[in-house]
Amino acid sequence: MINKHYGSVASAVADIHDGATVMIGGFGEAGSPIELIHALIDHGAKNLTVVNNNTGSGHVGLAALIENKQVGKMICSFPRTANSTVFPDLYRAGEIELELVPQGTLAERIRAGGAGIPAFYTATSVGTPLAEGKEVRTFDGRDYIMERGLKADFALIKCQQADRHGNLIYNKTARNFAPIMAMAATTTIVQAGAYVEAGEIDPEAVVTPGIFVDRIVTVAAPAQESLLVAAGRSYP
Amino acid sequence: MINKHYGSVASAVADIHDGATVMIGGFGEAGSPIELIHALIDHGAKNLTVVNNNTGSGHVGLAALIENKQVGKMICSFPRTANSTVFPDLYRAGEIELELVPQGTLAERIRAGGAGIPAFYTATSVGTPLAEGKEVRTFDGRDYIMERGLKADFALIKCQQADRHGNLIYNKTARNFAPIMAMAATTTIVQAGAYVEAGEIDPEAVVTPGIFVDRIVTVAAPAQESLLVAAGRSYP
Amino acid sequence: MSTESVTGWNREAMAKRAALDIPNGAYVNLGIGIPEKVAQYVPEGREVIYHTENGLLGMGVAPEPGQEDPELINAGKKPVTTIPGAAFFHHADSFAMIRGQHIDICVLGAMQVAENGDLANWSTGAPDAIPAVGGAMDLVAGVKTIYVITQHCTKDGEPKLVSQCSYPLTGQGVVSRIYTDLAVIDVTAAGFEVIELAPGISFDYVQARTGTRLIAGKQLAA
Amino acid sequence: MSTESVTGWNREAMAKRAALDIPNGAYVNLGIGIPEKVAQYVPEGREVIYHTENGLLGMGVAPEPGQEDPELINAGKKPVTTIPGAAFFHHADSFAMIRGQHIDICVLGAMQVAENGDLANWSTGAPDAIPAVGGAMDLVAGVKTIYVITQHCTKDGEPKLVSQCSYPLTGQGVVSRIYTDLAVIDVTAAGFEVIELAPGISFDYVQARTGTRLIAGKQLAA
Repeated sequence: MINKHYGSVASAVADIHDGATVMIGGFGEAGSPIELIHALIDHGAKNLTVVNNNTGSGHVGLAALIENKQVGKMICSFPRTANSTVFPDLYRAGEIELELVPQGTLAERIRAGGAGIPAFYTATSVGTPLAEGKEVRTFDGRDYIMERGLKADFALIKCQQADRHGNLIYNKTARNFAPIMAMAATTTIVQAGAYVEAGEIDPEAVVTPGIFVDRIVTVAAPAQESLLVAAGRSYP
Repeated sequence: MINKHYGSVASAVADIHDGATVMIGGFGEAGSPIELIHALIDHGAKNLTVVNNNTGSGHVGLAALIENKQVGKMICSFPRTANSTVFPDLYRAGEIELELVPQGTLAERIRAGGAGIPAFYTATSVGTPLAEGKEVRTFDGRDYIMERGLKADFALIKCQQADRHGNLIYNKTARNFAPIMAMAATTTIVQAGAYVEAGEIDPEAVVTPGIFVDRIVTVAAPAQESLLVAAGRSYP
Repeated sequence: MSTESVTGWNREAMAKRAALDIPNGAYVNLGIGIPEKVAQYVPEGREVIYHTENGLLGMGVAPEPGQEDPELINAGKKPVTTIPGAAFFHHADSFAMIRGQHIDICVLGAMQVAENGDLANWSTGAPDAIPAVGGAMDLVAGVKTIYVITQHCTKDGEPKLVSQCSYPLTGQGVVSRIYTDLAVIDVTAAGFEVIELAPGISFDYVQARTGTRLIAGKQLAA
Repeated sequence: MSTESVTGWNREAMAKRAALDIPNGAYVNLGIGIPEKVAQYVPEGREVIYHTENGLLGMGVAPEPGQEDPELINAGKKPVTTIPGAAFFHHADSFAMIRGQHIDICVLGAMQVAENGDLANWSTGAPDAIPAVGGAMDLVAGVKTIYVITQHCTKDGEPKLVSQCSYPLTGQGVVSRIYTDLAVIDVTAAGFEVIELAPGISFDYVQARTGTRLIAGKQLAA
């Protein structure tokens, strides 16, 4: 029998090692696997390279992971938020590295990593500072730059419902980076709002097929990041 | 009001021009838009470059289009079938060109064409005759070849249900190439088993978002290719 | 160079003017700020589908207070709604729509636009700034038509329409048309061409507030 | 070189032997022919998920006669069924699973296998043949572990296990293990290593029917 279900967020993240590359789903708070991130804070792995579109809000979730000095490098498209100075402060102090990637290039690099594509060409960022040092090549009269696929040791993502085989469906715009991160990571760890038997998700409506999912933890009532931030909460 | 609905397959394909590149959905008969193909035979456009995984069966559908001498070049992965000599005969006679592409490379080239990626690298076919003449490049110690994105002037595809905005859902393995061909074509023409008002397809379960769809024709009871072939039918 | 006595278009009027150029059936991505306002002014009878790069086509208006869903947001991370016929998808598919030239129109803000269509709207290049680009570079490289809505000058009165951008670029030669508080200006092979002036605004007034030579469009003579 | 008096494993036994090497929870793609038979012999208690490259994970057994659905087929274009927990997806996603090394095991047929793991199974290179490759090159380049099931020799008695393939390659250095009617053979850095012999088959018998030197595995001594 296939059993990908873990009893706790702690056990699901227990082997994330120092120096690991960790993709974390979510666009802002939508889709952010906050319970898995907090488990990673408890676990304490250090010098992580974290891939996320942003750098978190307030002092919970991803911002708390950064504040806890567990992240050596962020790969993201938009490290500024209206309500967090955690990343900016560390960045200005030279205590965290930043690889800034245009959002669509970030998404495509992750998808390429998951699809076995080591590199591809894109017109995005040609002629801008973000293209500096990158190979430029002309196809059919237009300039493109080469970008590399991006893989990770682990992905932490959140979904609406998971079945026993690891098939996932999401909720609205909380889907965002999760399906491609699940593809790009060696070990994909999912916090699911509900866990059901195989066959309860319509095969036509599966968004992430179970082949991309390694571990599932049920988190039936996940915290809402913006409420924690509004309440001035911090983690741990 | 957005209205992508056409009254007939004939009107939907009427502007396909001689020399056009036409992607045709389907893997064998599953997903083959046979009514649209037959309309294209009636229409008569010549010297087409056709992209499909195969070359059709019997003397109907894609095989009939080829037999009718409308196809100058096939781009496909598997031009042999157990029950058709149409393509082999023309190919041996030097009357049709073949670009043979591994199936996954074909799929990825189509997806790249639709996603604005002019070229990418893949390990598929390295060291084989299909890599001859292609750029080889080493990433992280492994050899890859460069493959180009593939676009089309038109895509002809079949779906289960389309809504007024052009959102599509498919039936089982009839999905195959249709979603990526819809992305890669300038004009995507769909034969839909059912046409419904916007809102009747669950936004979480849409497979092809309407942005990729230009024309919809309702074909409520499409012919089944294998039955036509078994009955010895030919078109026109 | 005082602008006190001459107001030109306000933010609403700028959005309203841009909205006239959104055709029926267009797939449109609207940037944060004034561009967001365009949606509410699209003329009646036109059905426009809004894309937000975080994975939604068919974005609707802002929800009623109390109806917000933290998992239904736009690229600016504000709560939104969906229209009938909406579709959700993941980020790679969303940017395939952008990069693959499937989005018809994107309306964005700007820090500077050059007469060759270069756009700078993501960074001042200040050494202590936290660089953040989001999807801006993808949008300008991939969307078929890029419109800019911006105040004609900065708060300090510096022209934003210039001969060459001094800020780091977002994209090269990407802007088609600019809607400012003073005028509507096309980017042409010959340079900036003023095709419409705000009420009470003269061509010379606009020229005086622009960092490069303007061309008077034929339309202005009418 | 008559084989009349010595039969080795038949097609069912070859599939059965290969099935022993499919672990619980594996994601597996089975080629057309004998490889397809592997599914029915996976030992009880193991749950295996079958992938077919035309867009399905969770492929089940062949349907009952009369229950065939022309839109539910496998890569060989034969009718199949789905198991609970199946998922459909498009071709690019399907080959992302393959190319991205998400499929654990692929079992394929072969025309030739070389001692360095090169595989030829798509073309004889005959000038009048219609070339057709399908997904074979993608599978061997992308799947983590490639197993081959094949008769040890061709119908004409020519060895299929060779020092170097004379047919056009499907992939370089891709095969891990070969199940023939005579033996189970691993591809190692040192060459072909026989790890198991069919009942009544001697190492020398296999060697005599192989186009390159075989290594006798430790297991044979037991």
